[in-house]
Amino acid sequence: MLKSARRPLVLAGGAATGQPGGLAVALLAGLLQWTLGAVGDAVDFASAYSFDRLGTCADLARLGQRLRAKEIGVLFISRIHSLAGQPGVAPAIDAAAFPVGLTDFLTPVYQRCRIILPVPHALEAWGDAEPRRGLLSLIRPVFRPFHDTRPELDILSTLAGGQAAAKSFLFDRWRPLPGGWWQNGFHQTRPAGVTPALRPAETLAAWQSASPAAQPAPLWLVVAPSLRTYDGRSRAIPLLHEIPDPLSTVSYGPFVSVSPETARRRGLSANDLLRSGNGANRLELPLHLQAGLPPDVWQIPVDALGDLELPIDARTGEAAAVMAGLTWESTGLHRKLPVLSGSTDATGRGITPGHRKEAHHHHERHTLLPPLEHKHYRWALAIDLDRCNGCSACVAACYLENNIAITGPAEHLHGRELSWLRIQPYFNRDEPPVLLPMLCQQCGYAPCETVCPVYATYHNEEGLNVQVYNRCVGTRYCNNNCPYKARRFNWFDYDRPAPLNLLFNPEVSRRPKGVMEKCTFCIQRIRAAKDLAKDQARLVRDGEVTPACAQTCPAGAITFGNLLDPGSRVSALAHSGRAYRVLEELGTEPAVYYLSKRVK
Amino acid sequence: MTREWLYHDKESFLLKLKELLAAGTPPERLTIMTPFHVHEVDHLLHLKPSPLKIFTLIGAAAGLAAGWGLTIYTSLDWPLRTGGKPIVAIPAYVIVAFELTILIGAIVTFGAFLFLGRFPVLKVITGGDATEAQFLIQEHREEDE
Amino acid sequence: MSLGTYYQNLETDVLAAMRKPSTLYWVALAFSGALFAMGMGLWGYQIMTGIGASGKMHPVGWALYITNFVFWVGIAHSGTLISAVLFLFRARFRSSFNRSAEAMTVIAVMTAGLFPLIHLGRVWFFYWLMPYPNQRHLWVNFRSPLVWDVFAVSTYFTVSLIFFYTGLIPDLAVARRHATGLKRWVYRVLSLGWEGKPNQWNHYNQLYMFLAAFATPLVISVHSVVSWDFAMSVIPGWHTTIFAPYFVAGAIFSGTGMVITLVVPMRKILGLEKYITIDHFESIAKILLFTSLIVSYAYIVEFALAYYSGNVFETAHFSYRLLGDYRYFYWMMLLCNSLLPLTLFFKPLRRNLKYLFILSIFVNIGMWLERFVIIITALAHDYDPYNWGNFAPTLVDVGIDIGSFGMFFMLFLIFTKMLPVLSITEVKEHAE
Amino acid sequence: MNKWTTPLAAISVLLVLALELAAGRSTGITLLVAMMFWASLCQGLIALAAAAELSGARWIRPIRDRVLLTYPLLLMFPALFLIFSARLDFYPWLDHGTAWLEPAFFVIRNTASLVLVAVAAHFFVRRTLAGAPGARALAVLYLLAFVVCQSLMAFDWVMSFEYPWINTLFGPYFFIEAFYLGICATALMLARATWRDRAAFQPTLKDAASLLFGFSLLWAGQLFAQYLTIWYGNIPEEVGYVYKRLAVSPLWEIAVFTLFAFFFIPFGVMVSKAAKLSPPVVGAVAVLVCLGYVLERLLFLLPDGPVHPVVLPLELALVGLPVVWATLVVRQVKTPA
Repeated sequence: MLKSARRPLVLAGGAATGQPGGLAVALLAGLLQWTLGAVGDAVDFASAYSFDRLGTCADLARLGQRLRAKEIGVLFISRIHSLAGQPGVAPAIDAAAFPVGLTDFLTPVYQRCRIILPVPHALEAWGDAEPRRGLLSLIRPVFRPFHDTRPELDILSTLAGGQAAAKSFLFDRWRPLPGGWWQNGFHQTRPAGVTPALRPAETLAAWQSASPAAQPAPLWLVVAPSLRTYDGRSRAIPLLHEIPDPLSTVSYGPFVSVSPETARRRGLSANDLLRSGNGANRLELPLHLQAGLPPDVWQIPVDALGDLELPIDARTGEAAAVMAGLTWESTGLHRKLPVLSGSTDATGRGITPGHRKEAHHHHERHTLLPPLEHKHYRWALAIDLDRCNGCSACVAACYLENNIAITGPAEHLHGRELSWLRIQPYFNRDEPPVLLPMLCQQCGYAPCETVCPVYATYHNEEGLNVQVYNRCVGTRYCNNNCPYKARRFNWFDYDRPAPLNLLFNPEVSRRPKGVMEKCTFCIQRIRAAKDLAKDQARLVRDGEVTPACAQTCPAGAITFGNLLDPGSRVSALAHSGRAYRVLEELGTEPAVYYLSKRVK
Repeated sequence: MTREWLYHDKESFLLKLKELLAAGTPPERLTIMTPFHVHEVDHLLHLKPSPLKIFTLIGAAAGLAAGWGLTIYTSLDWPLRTGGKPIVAIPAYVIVAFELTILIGAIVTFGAFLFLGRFPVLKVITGGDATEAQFLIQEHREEDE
Repeated sequence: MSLGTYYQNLETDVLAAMRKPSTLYWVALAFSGALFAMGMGLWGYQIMTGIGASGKMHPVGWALYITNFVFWVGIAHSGTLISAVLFLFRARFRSSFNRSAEAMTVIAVMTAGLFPLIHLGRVWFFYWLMPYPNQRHLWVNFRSPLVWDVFAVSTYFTVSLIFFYTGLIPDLAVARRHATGLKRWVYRVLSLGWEGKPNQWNHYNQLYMFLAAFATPLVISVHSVVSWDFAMSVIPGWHTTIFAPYFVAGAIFSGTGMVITLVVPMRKILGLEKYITIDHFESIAKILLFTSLIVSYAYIVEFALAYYSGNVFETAHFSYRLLGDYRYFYWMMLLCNSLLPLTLFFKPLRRNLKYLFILSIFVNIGMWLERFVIIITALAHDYDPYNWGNFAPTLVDVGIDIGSFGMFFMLFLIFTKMLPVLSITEVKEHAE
Repeated sequence: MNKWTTPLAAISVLLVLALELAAGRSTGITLLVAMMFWASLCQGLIALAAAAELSGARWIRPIRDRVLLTYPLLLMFPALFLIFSARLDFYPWLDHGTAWLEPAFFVIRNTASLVLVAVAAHFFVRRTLAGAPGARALAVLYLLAFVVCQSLMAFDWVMSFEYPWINTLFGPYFFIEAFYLGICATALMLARATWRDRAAFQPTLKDAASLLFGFSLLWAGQLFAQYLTIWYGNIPEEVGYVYKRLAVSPLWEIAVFTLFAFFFIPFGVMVSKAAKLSPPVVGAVAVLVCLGYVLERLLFLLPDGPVHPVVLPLELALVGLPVVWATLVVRQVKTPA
């Protein structure tokens, strides 16, 4: 396989290195990278994250020991939001004479502190950061602090006897840097290319010594970082619970997943409450059946660990992400998980690239309706499925841009989430897994429009399937008749308690109860761009409008533009061989094109 | 003075009626009431078939016109494209036209019935009741006036 | 017995039903009235909190309310059928059923008419569904089946009401003679001072003929339109051409069932055995059997063609209907609508009132379930598996459903005491 | 009905066979059209009588026996279908069949259904004419057979040409049309009878004419239900069938003609009472509807297989001969005592 690849790249990490034989894997990966000549080319140690200023789990464990040994009197804790899986550190905090917490919101760790010094949110205070080697960025506040808080810097410098002046302190350190940074806010230096001298012989030896005797375990527990809260540090952000985990589509609550086959063999079924470990290390989680997991592998997100301790690899100082021999038994109880996906098998349905269908047996598309006409614009979206990794950033962006209500766990169990954009995972029988972002397809022959009795939704001349919230009387017929079920209904009035109301986007109206809502390609942004274009007596240029989802996608998988403009990137993609449309054979003529190598 | 005959059964009533008419009594001098429709009476009195059908036709035609008019006018008044269907979507409007044909047709027919039958008959509503329970024949003589 | 005395007895017998009610009647009335009040109360609660108070969710946007709407519109159908169609086909036995059947129609349409309002997300804007001139130049979308519904149902209500009232006029004149006091005046006015003169009868006959001629295609069109609420969609299990005739037959089937449910006890309680005979019931039972066969045919064709085509969505949907989460409802439906009515091939059962009554109850249940199954299964399991989800009713759903039955029976009870439940005139006419 | 009918039927079947052999494969699916028309007409005749029997309709009495006595004609059609089964290869599914669309099974079930109808008719008619008990039960049996046979015509004979296209209303649409044809044939017989004996038959003619009126409306309803659903749903696979038949000439003109032949003209003419009473008018309308049926079959089948322009009228005439003989030519009806 490596031979056949044009520019092979070998990466190691996550569960692969987090297991007993992890070190061996890491070394082997290093060797391969070196032999493939990837080092310095594809693998760039120079601009890596500067981990050298960080400690390891082992350090934390040592801190725990010192605390318990009463070697520490006053303990300052800052920027720690989760100690999930960290051996006995959290309890040890109590042993400190005087633990002090510096934080902007309360998490279990800080609840152990004697006093808490509230610090402002990152957007409220001056600061700087080094995201990766050679890049220094200055953080300036975007608004005045809402509460009476002090920046960490102030607090620490005051304690150090200096005076509280975070800003001046920062500028003293930044002033010597060569100019330019006060305009763009960052300072970049190309660090000297670090190509570590890799000594093959020793590495090989180390690898041989490191590789442990293969130990067959009945079942493995894989602890994966949660896509939404990483190690649980973002748990306090409600939106991240509203957005489902893209693989399990579970929104609220921790869970343990196992493959359906394994569950069947062990006589377990979904939502069974399982218990593992014992005593302090006891863990109780509801079961989720995850298609695509290998047999006998139990998987939990790290933020579900609670007090369960992970073993530490002495040689790397890192906590293991894979544990063997941990058994789960049923408690006989059930806890219903909000699984937002009805099923993950779309075999033969013309939804995933492997199963896309031709619009018609014959080549011409039959309709008894007049042909579609659009003036100047036919807005369209191209989504590259090969780039999409399901990170769901687009979903979050959509929530925030469009003031979408957060309905909470109880409603999620009813299937009443309101996301306009969602990541649909598919594990088809004869196809590798697919993550399919689904949103309103802005159909040309839109089934939803015709059935609305009051013209609350209609086709505007730019091909958008617009929704007039004020006109909607809430028959819900449109969503019934939507093959993609891409519309959302306001079952109640949902309000956001202060200060969350500050999140509302003034460009987008809020929807009252009884009204249908949906994605309109961020029409407010299209309007703004068109106004500008109108003032300059021209049409909107390609790339001038970017919907929130496209703007946020880190992989750049989403492209928006005008299909009628042959020069636009989206029309190029839409006409590429990789493009297909979901449920194309229904003849709804969607404006959302999905790209995949598997199509052709 | 008025002579009056009451019968419980159709046959004897009809006999009497035939007899009176044979005796040359002009029909307009007779007041006849029956508990249900007796076709023979229509023939004996040479009643013309009711002109109701004309009104029905007019009503139905008006309804049809109203149906087409309403649907087509309103969709042209502010043309909004939905689901790629034509602005004037004839197959869909057939239904509205059909329903209005029947609605207005029926209402006009009923109105015409009230008009032709001179309903409501106030003197009956206010005054004593008609004895339409049995078959009744009344003969009015000149002496009445 | 001479005809004269027969007429006398007939009038007294039929009008006796309108004399002062028994305590049982009051209890029944109070009970159904209470149910109705409860339903309205729950509706009020739903308006305050939002449609979320009912069990509907994504993707099942329509559920019990639309089920009830279709159910009650269906019930409304046999009234006009029995009256109009049988009148045109000169079938005599109609005269013993038509009055109560027509009353049932009017009442059922009133009940049905509530549900499109109840299911609206913003019922306070219901008038936006009517085409009325306004400054915004915003009319309704005549391409939407829901607007067709507005026209079809209101037309159906109006015409049925006129038809019902027209049939009543001569009988109101009879009632007028037997009534006393205020009631007498009411009947005098309502009877329009009817005298039964030849020219009145002449116009009256024409009127009745035309109304019947209008009502017949109307019956077919109205439930076709209701069926198109579903058939116009692109959802598997909804989008199929046979829906119009299939729903019409189903409507007549359920309506006929409800007629039996109502008339069997009514006949007994009001002592009308002399006028509503077993033969009449047998004829009605035949209609029940006939429509049941049509409905079963539709069930078979739907399934057979889905598998014949091998279309992935069609086959998946019908497999789901048969074996999925709602299978028990579906099996029960098949039992009630297709299997049990087959017993009516046996004459003795057709003529056994107890059996007919019980069977008719099953038919009502079956037809309610049919609409439930069609609506829920199609929405719960459509094209994109991610969207699949199951509906479970809440107390609000169920309460409003029960409330509608309360309303229906309350109004029917009031009818039996206010108006002659038999067409005295026609029974007289057919007496010879 | 007299002794000549059966031999005539046999002869015309043989002639059709000869013709098919002579003209060979070039006849394509012509026989399907001729067969479908006359079979539907004959089945419809008996179906009408059976329905009248069940609903205890009095109006049909004067003509009933003549209608019933056409039943032996139904035996022609299984034979004709067997002749047609030599032309199955025009069906697109023949090479890659499904469990249902499988040649042997196809021939067997369709022949069987045609036989079933003929047999049911035989027993029903005998019982009825003899006034024996159980005639009504047999009427029910016949109608069930009729419905099954017509549904198969719709789904197997015609729809399977466009597999996997489906249209659930196709079956009901076919048996309503067959019933409509039956009424037309009855109306023709009545027109002729009224011509000879006005007093005896005119009321019956009027009733038959009213039925024509009613069925024109019912037919329109069925057609509309199909067209509206397909037009509205706008699903390419489904629309294709209609599109192919409305987009090109002369199919488009044929479609318009059938609309007039089946609905507008019967409806418009039969509104007037005078027209209902006049034998020539009713007869003309009845013939028009029959013509409409034939042309509609062409509308269905022309895009699917070759129809021979010369053979078609020949076969229509050949198969029609005994039918016309039995319905219109034969005078006296000898009702078995």
